[in-house]
Amino acid sequence: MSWLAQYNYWVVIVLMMTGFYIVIASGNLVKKLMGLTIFQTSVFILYISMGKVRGGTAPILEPDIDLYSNPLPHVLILTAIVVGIATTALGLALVVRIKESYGTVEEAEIQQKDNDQC
Amino acid sequence: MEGFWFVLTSVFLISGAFLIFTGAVGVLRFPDFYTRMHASSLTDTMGSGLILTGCLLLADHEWLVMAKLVMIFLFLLLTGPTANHALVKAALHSGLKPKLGAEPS
Amino acid sequence: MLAHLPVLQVIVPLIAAPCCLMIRSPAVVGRFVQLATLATLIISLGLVREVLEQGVLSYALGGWQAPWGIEYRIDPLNVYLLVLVSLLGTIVIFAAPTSIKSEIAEDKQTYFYVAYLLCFAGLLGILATGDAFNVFVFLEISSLSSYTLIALGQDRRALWASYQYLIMGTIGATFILIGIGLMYMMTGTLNMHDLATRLDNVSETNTIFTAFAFLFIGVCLKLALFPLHLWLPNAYTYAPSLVTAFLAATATKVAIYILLRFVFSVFGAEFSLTYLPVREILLVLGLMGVVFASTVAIYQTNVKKLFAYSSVAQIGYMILGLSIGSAAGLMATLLHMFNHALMKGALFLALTSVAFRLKQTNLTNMAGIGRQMPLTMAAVVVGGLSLIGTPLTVGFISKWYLVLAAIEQGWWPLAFVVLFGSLLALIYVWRIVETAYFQPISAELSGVREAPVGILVPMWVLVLLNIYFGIDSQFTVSLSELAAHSLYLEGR
Amino acid sequence: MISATIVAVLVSMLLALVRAFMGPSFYDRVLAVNMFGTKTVLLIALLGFLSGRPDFLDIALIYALINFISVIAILRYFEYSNRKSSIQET
Amino acid sequence: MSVAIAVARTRDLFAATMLTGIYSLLSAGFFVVMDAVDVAFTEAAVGAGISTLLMLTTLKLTGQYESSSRPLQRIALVVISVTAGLLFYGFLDMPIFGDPAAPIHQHVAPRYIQHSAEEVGMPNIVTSVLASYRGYDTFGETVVIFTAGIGVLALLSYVRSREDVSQAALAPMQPHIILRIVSKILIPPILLFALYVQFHGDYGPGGGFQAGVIFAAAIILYAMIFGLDVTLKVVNPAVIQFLAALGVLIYASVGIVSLLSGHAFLDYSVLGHDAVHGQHWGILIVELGVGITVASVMLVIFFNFSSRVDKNQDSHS
Repeated sequence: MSWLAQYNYWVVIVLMMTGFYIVIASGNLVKKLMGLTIFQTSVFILYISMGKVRGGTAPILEPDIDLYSNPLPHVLILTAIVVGIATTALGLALVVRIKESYGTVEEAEIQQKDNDQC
Repeated sequence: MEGFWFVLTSVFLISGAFLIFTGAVGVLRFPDFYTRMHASSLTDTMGSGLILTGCLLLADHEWLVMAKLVMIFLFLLLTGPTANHALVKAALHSGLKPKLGAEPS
Repeated sequence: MLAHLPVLQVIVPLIAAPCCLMIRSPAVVGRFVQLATLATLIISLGLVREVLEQGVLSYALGGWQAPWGIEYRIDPLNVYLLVLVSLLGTIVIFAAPTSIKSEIAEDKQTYFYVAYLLCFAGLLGILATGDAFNVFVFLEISSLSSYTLIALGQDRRALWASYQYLIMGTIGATFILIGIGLMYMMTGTLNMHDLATRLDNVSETNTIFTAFAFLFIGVCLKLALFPLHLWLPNAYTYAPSLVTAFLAATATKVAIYILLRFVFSVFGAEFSLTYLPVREILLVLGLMGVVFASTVAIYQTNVKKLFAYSSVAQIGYMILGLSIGSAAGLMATLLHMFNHALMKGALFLALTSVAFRLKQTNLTNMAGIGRQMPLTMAAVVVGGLSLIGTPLTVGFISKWYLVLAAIEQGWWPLAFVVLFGSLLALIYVWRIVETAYFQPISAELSGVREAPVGILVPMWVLVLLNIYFGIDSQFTVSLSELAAHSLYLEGR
Repeated sequence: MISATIVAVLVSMLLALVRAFMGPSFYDRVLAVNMFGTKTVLLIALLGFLSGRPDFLDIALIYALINFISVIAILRYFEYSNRKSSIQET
Repeated sequence: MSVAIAVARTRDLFAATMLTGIYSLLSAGFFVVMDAVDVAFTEAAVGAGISTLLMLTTLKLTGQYESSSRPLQRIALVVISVTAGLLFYGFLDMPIFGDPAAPIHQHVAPRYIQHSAEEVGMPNIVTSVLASYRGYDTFGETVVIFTAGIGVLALLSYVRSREDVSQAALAPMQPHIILRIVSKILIPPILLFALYVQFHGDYGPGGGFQAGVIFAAAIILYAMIFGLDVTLKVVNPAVIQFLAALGVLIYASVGIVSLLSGHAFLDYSVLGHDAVHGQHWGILIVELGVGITVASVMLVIFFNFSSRVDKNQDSHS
């Protein structure tokens, strides 16, 4: 099996892990959400890559073309993008409220304040 | 495509590409924000104009495509300078000083 | 219209939600939501009848046949859970008009109802669908709305809990998405039934293993299985009590359903249980969940948090049933899902009424509360007995079947762990009972009266159901047996 | 010919990206992002012609739009509040 | 694609936001190369547009810099290497990239490609799959967006007292005359373009979702330059909320109509005198519903975020 041919998928792994790393390691809440966005986008790339057919073109019918890429992953990813933005918006709204009530958006400080309260 | 049109298109595209490229080099190499801005905004507008005209010639009488290209061109023509103008104004307001020639290099 | 029941089940609450936003007035919306949930409950009961008469129902959405369009596929397993979710969802919402007065600001109440309905519809959608990607979509509907619901809690820690849940939940959902993607890549289909048949050809590949692993981890995150449960206690503690009652009773059950569906129906029991060490992993995690979470629960001072940890422990029991890997074990899991929903629903509703009067649920402030709010605390006692697994309550039934299933496999130690878990449950329930009945009434409690009827009635309906199904378990047992067998056979 | 242009555009995108990484000031980054956006518009347009399906120019158009709005938004939200940090960043 | 790594490294959140924007633009470019034009369209509008905008607004509220503590770094590395290993393991067996014989292209997809023209009658296969074959998913997607709107409302909306209103919310950008004029010129064409995208989705990339975002973007642009108060006079928040609900209901009503005429939920073929015609009408209406919901939810989200900005600034000063 050719390694180079799967190039897309290796990129996906790197991106996915970068995003995932940001989500786990970062202490800043906004940054975590950015990581989440990157993580999700890498999954989109995974889906879209698998839908590609070599030599095919965009799945919009034209009379003189008969090799198209697979439209189904595109549809799924459209939905997933929407879900992604919905999550991001909600997460950011939460961050705004957290900032208002805790005065900080750093995970460590929030936990500190919670412990003080108990 | 006929020879003449081909040459014309090539000229537009290549010169556009050249402008864009020089602009980018300028943005990278120039010493301060204002000169970089100069490099970017001028070449961007002109370069994209040229490239889009080249595409217009490529479009081969597909009216919808041509109309869209013109739309993009107009849009870039309006927004590019405006955005750059706003950017410079903001930078100036915020007290970012241009580097002047008097400084030792 | 009967043929349309599968889809009506989901779209009734789904359509009712935007209507609520149009009505706006919280009082009217409250009634409207009750009507909508009641309608869903009736539909789900209708579905039970249909499934018992006709077997598996398939409904092609948009008129496109299964692998091309999206299919709703109702079999004994999901009809059983549809009843569970719509029953609990309906009962809990009847307590809403009274209880949210004290817990949610006036201008947010409409949003609460809308989010509640959306969450409800999302959960039902996950249950009803036969399409893998559709599961993801509805999972997100229910998750997003439950983040909202949790964040409506008054304590600022509710926000933090909701944020943590959002991060964990989204990672889980994305993992599920990766899993579905890989499966789709190897088979070219998204329909679960179709997947099951086509996976056989490719089940030896690495990709399918990976797909399984991602799905498994993703679902376990949602499920709050023991080491991945960190989001759950805070989320349950600081959410509005009513939301806790609803989520504790339904959301984790639906996550378990996803696990069951993928492990047994899609991948097949042979692949997942014998080929991979899933049984062993589940066994260990389930055991650890039961023991650790029960132990932690004993040390909690906030009663809501205590029961939240107890939920993690109870999830452990369900997973144990699953790990036994026989039809009897599955049946125990399913039974426990239903019964746990009943008891946790009752318990958290009781806490709702405590929170309604006391504004908080700390154990130290509840000294002597048994005399001030006798009906509420009686409900706690019955729920607690059920948690322990005393005869005549539902808890007994499911533990009985779990022990039976374990013994049938010759797993004696497992039976002992179940009993040990009951002992731990006895300790934490006793702490509450002791505080509530045998300690002198604390000063803060003077003048506290019994909770209003609006909360008491739904609460006692649940308590009575606890007792009823504990005595006459025919309905649940027969249905879960049917579901377990169909699932088990399908998996072979 | 088209491919040559595409290469040039890609290279300039890369250079813009370098500028966006380097900064040094806040405005340099915005400038680089803006430039990057314009280049992407061109790139998409050219790609459409390269693949022989130029009907996808809508995407290029929306890029231009989004790019403009982003720059305005950045300036809108950071114009006056960020005065100090942006200069000290070097 | 090293942008993502840079995002991970930089501590300046603002720079990270912009890099995320670039990252999203890049991936959209990648989607074009991969033939996914509809996806690229959406990713550009959403990833580079809306989410960058929201992040910026949030940063405005929460501050720009991240503290340097990274408590979980070790664990994170372990977790991601395990996951990466798993993925790597899984990817070893995958069908070759772009191979037309891969199973993914064999089973379900060919029907869409070969028969959607006669069954649904639209050149854009993505639209026909999205709105018809898998129309129910799209309904779910609309509901997800609606849910997000509800969530943001539940979290961020507050009742403004009268004094607040008098203090100009999101003050207009007075000094920028050029900006004001250019935007005035631009906004009508953008709105037109949104309508074009809305109704051209059958033939080219586009559709309700993208159109909704563009429509909202135009109004957001207006709000940023002329101030939130002026905008709110034009677009009343209550009306927007109503519209958000209406969009979902429009979508659902198509389903109900087909339900009542004895067909399956969302079976559009009953809407016209023959099946293909019905599909056409169905998709048109459904996309309209999606567009309305998306546009209004985006506006709801933006308005609530930016009115928070004002509220906090008021309380600070």
